[in-house]
Amino acid sequence: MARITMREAISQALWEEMERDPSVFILGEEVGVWGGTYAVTKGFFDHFGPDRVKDTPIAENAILGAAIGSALTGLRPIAELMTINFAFSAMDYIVNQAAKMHYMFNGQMVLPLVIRAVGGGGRQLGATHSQTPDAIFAHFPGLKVVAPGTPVDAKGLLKAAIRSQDPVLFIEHATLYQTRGEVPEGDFVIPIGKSTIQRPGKDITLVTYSKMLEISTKAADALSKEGIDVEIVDLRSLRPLDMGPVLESFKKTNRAVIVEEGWQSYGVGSEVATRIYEEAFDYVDAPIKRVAQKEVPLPYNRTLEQMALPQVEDVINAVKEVLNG
Amino acid sequence: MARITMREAISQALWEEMERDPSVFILGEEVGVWGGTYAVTKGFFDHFGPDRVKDTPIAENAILGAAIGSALTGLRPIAELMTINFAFSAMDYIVNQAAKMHYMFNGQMVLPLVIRAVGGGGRQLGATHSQTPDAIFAHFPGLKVVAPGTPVDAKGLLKAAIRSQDPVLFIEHATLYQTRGEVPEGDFVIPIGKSTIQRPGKDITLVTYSKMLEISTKAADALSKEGIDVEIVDLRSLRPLDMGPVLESFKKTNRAVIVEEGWQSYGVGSEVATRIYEEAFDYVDAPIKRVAQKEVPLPYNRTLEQMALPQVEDVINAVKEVLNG
Amino acid sequence: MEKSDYLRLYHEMVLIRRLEEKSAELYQQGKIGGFLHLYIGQEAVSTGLISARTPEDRVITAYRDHGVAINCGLSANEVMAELLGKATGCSGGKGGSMHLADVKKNFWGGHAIVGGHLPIAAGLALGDVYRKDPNATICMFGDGATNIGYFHEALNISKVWNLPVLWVCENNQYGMGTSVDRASAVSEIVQKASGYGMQSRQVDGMDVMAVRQAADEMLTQIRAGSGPMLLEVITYRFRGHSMGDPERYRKQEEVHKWQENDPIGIYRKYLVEKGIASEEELDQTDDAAMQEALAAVEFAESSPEPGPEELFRHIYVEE
Amino acid sequence: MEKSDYLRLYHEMVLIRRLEEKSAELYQQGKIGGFLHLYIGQEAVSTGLISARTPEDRVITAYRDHGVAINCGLSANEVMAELLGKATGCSGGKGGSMHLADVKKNFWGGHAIVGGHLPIAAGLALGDVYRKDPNATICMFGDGATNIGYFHEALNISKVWNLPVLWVCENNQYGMGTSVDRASAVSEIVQKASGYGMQSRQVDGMDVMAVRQAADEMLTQIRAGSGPMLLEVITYRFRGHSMGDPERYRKQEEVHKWQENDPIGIYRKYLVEKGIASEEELDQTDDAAMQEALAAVEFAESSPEPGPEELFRHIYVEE
Ligand SMILES: Cc1ncc(C[n+]2csc(CCOP(=O)(O)OP(=O)(O)O)c2C)c(N)n1
Ligand SMILES: Cc1ncc(C[n+]2csc(CCOP(=O)(O)OP(=O)(O)O)c2C)c(N)n1
Ligand SMILES: [Mg+2]
Ligand SMILES: [Mg+2]
Repeated sequence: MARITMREAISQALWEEMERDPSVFILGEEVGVWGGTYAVTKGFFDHFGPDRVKDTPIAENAILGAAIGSALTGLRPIAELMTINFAFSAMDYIVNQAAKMHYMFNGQMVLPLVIRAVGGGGRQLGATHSQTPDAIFAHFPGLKVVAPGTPVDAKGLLKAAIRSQDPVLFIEHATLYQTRGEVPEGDFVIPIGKSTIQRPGKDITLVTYSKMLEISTKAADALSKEGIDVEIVDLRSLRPLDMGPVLESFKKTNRAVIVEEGWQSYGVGSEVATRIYEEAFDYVDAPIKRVAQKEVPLPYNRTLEQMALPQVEDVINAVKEVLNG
Repeated sequence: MARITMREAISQALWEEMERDPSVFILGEEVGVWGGTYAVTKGFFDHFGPDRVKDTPIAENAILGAAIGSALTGLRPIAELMTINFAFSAMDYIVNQAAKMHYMFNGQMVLPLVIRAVGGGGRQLGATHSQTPDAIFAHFPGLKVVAPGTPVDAKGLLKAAIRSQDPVLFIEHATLYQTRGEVPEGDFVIPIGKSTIQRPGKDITLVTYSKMLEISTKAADALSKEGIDVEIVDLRSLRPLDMGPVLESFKKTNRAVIVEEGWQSYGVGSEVATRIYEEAFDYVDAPIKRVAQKEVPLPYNRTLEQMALPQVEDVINAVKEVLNG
Repeated sequence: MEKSDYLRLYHEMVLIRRLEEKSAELYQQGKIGGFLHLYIGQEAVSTGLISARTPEDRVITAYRDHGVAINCGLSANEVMAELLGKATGCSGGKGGSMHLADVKKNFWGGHAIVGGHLPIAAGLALGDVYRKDPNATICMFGDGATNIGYFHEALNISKVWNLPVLWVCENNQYGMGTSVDRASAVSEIVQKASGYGMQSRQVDGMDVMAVRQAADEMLTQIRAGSGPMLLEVITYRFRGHSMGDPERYRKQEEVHKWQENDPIGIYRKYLVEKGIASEEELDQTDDAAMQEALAAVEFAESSPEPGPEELFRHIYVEE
Repeated sequence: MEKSDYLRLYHEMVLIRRLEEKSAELYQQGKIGGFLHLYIGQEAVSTGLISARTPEDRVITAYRDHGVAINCGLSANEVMAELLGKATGCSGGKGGSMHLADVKKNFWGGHAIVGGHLPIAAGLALGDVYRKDPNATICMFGDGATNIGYFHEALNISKVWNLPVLWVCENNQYGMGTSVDRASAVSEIVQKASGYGMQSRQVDGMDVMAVRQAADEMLTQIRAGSGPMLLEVITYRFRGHSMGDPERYRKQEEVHKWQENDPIGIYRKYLVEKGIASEEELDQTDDAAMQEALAAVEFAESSPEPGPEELFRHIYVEE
């Protein structure tokens, strides 16, 4: 198995699926000649040509509308939003069109559509460009929301998304592109909607996903030196939300911390915590804690920005509080 | 005190504030000549004239952008979104502009802005026109999100919103406009960000807001006949979320059901439940339950639509389950 | 055109009219819920337009979609059943009046977000281009829709990508209660084409033959690769925007003046004067249409509701 | 114009250039984070434009905002301090390069969502109209921004409401790596004005005097009630879109050809040839600008970071 970056893993998934299926194509801002602003589609334009790697105007509604329309005709568009923050400029197409058309027309319309969007903070891009609003998309039935935390998951889940008959919002964290991990060669698919144990442990359950898997893992490493054995469950998709492994883990550890990058209020942690209480109430030994972004628009200044984002220390502290709780 | 409808209460608040402060004006689709599609601004155009009651093109971004820009110059615009579903067509202005500008420019920009939006399902308007996505707006710091459940609250809170220096999303439920209640004559303001006990009780706490206050009250009435004494806390605003009265009530009853109209996942119930567990864990006698919309795009057919929406029966059942839990 | 074609168009127009009159009654009786936007007065637009399409040409429109559905070949039964929210409706009762569709007939809906379907229309056309299928996409929308950003992004991208779309603006003078000049910087919608370097044309929407001819010529060019074009059709809705419109924004005289140009009356006169059909033949068609409308009501009313299991069907293709 | 005015404009242009060269260095050193979009090559646009405004005229632009900030009268110190995220920055270090502003100087920012500030500009102008203040609002944006829906809605509403806005498109030939003809249905941005029945004009953006004159004439009309107008300024950015642009989309020869038309060089030549200033005077101005830029770096580097309490300040006016 090769150790490749998340960027390479995503790039491979796209490339292989385009080779495999001529109905797969890419559209978005700077995906072609530029090679993708995060270099994910570097080389694609030269290889697949302008019809399958389509540069678009700056017009997020047109991008997603064109993706939806062409998906209706049986194509498999992969629309790229340069960052997830620009999803707000075309929100209707995600939550009100893609998420609803199959149901509203009684199954007549099928939308095999992937929207790739780069998310996350930590790069001093300021309040409008640094968000992790994943939870708000996951609020809408009809949409699938996937956010991988490792290269292998990124590749396998993206392939599943591309082959899916349903609209999938696929969120890639900008600061994970350089993260390396083992990825099997060749074709493989990881089904959407399965949480997974990323690190086994017995003392406490950390539930997390995307970038916060990295932070949580660092916290777990540090805690293990103090003899605290952390189990990490990676949600991988927020809708469907697979509580199976979370509950299994929790029933073993009886304690949990949920770590997300986005704001706490009405976020991922509250949903997961509530589900644990609903479905494993008798196993709760201490109140579940949430680690999340401070409730402020993310500032440009680096120190302030890092203060606002969840840090390894925050996770460590939360774990200790729950263990002492 | 007069018993007036929610429509009249809102209308009065708008009228009185416009009389009081010449910098207050209204803009939106059909607010003028038509008189508001829900007749809330009937008569305003003739009285205040076209400069203060501005009909707009169908252009939600222009409406909200114009509201933000004019607010920056010191005016107090009240922008109307014909329904909250059209907020998705101008999402950026709500969560990425209005919510961020004061912070991002270090307090230089002040946005005394109200966005009125009609929300809710139950009128067979189909999947794209029937949503209650309140929670996703409340996810964003920088925005205030208010959703009254009674005429008196609607009037007092709307006045507070209009006088506020901060951007407020004010959500009115379409099926509450005919609801009547006592409203004091003349000027009064209800501060934003205060939950309130709408019905005192001792056996269980129902936490709810907006339309679901009505449903919850009906459930409480029915339950009282069976000797179950329900306390109802009305959140009234989702951001700021005032947990004070919720916790106080819960510490007394030790049991809670949260009733919201929107989808359950990543919704209001999960946030409130998690906060209760975090802040009153030792008082929990039984798992908290959530009553919410079924996780489907809302169908047109009346029977199916009503199946999907939370009903009085659902609340009654949830209360009984929690009491027996 | 054969005589039968002429009569077919006449039949479609009358059928749409009768169906909608019936639906207004059913709405008053509370048997239809939600919003109901009548097409009465505008029948010549979709009838002329759709008569010029090939079965492979795709059609997509807004929520004022009953007429288009009939013109695209949906039965009166399945249209009326959808309005009543029945399982036999073309969208299984889940869509309602604003969301009629039949994908197999290349009718891609009925869409309720103003202008929202324009970028989707561009995508439908992109699908054809991608597969090198020489079809056109006909996208209809109102005058009010030309002021929203969706319109701009869709028209621009369609030109940049040379997509085979016929953009059809049904200028019925108002978006709800707002007249064109109160909402649009230019009162001639055709003028908007120049911002996209697009060919355009304006046509009388009360004259079904004129609409048909314009559409035919433009679609022929579009299928041959001309790229997108904009057609503005001047028309008028005789009824309110939807049921329950107080109609404070226009005078009854104005409505009456337009009603004198009833597209059905104009077409009827044309058929008789040209000697294409006799009054008797047309009366027969009128009767047939009325019977069909009544039968559709009967069918819809006696059709079953969708079962409760339908609530959770079709959220996803793959659960 | 007095001689001092001419020299002031020259000084502004050179100061912008030097400040940005310095900021590029600081970015390489990791002292500036996030995105940094340089204005180098486009200095004549904002300098000419803003020189024609009254202090009451409002200015708003996109993220390529360093030049505009200086032209609006922000000090080099507070601009550079903002780029470094310091407490002394014009936005307290919270906004960064893309979010410069000084409301007191009627500079309404720096905005990072492409086209997003256009509807806001309409609102600024609406504020003036509402109060019957005879000011204009100058709204600047790129060629790429003309393809997004925000542009359409803003231009349309500005015309319908006859708002005093000068819409200024800085056509620097590319939106990131996409040339105008690959993104826009019309390659002459001025042509888009016709869809809004709006007066328009095109001007050479490398010639500060030409920009100034066009802006002056148009602003005078706008303040007098003409309604909105569109000005297309033809220009070019000499650097990449932002730091780290691989620039695969254009040839170095193309860049060099445009660099021969350096707006500072052109203006310098103009001043000397017209006998307005001597080479020595201009050299002195160059030196002064360089000193100012260096001092700004010094100021910014030695300024304090915002304190931790700042994190929770200014989320709301009323907590
Ligand atoms: C984005 C959006 N904003 C507002 C509405 C509410 N609305 C429904 S129809 C309509 C008027 C549309 O007018 P026009 O495009 O001229 O079509 P017509 O009804 O005249 O056929 C409005 C404002 C909507 N459905 N979608
Ligand atoms: C809505 C939105 N989409 C995409 C982006 C990413 N983006 C930032 S700048 C830019 C190019 C803008 O080009 P143009 O308007 O020509 O301005 P220029 O950079 O040339 O000054 C893009 C695509 C964004 N900031 N906002
Ligand atoms: Mg219309
Ligand atoms: Mg540009």
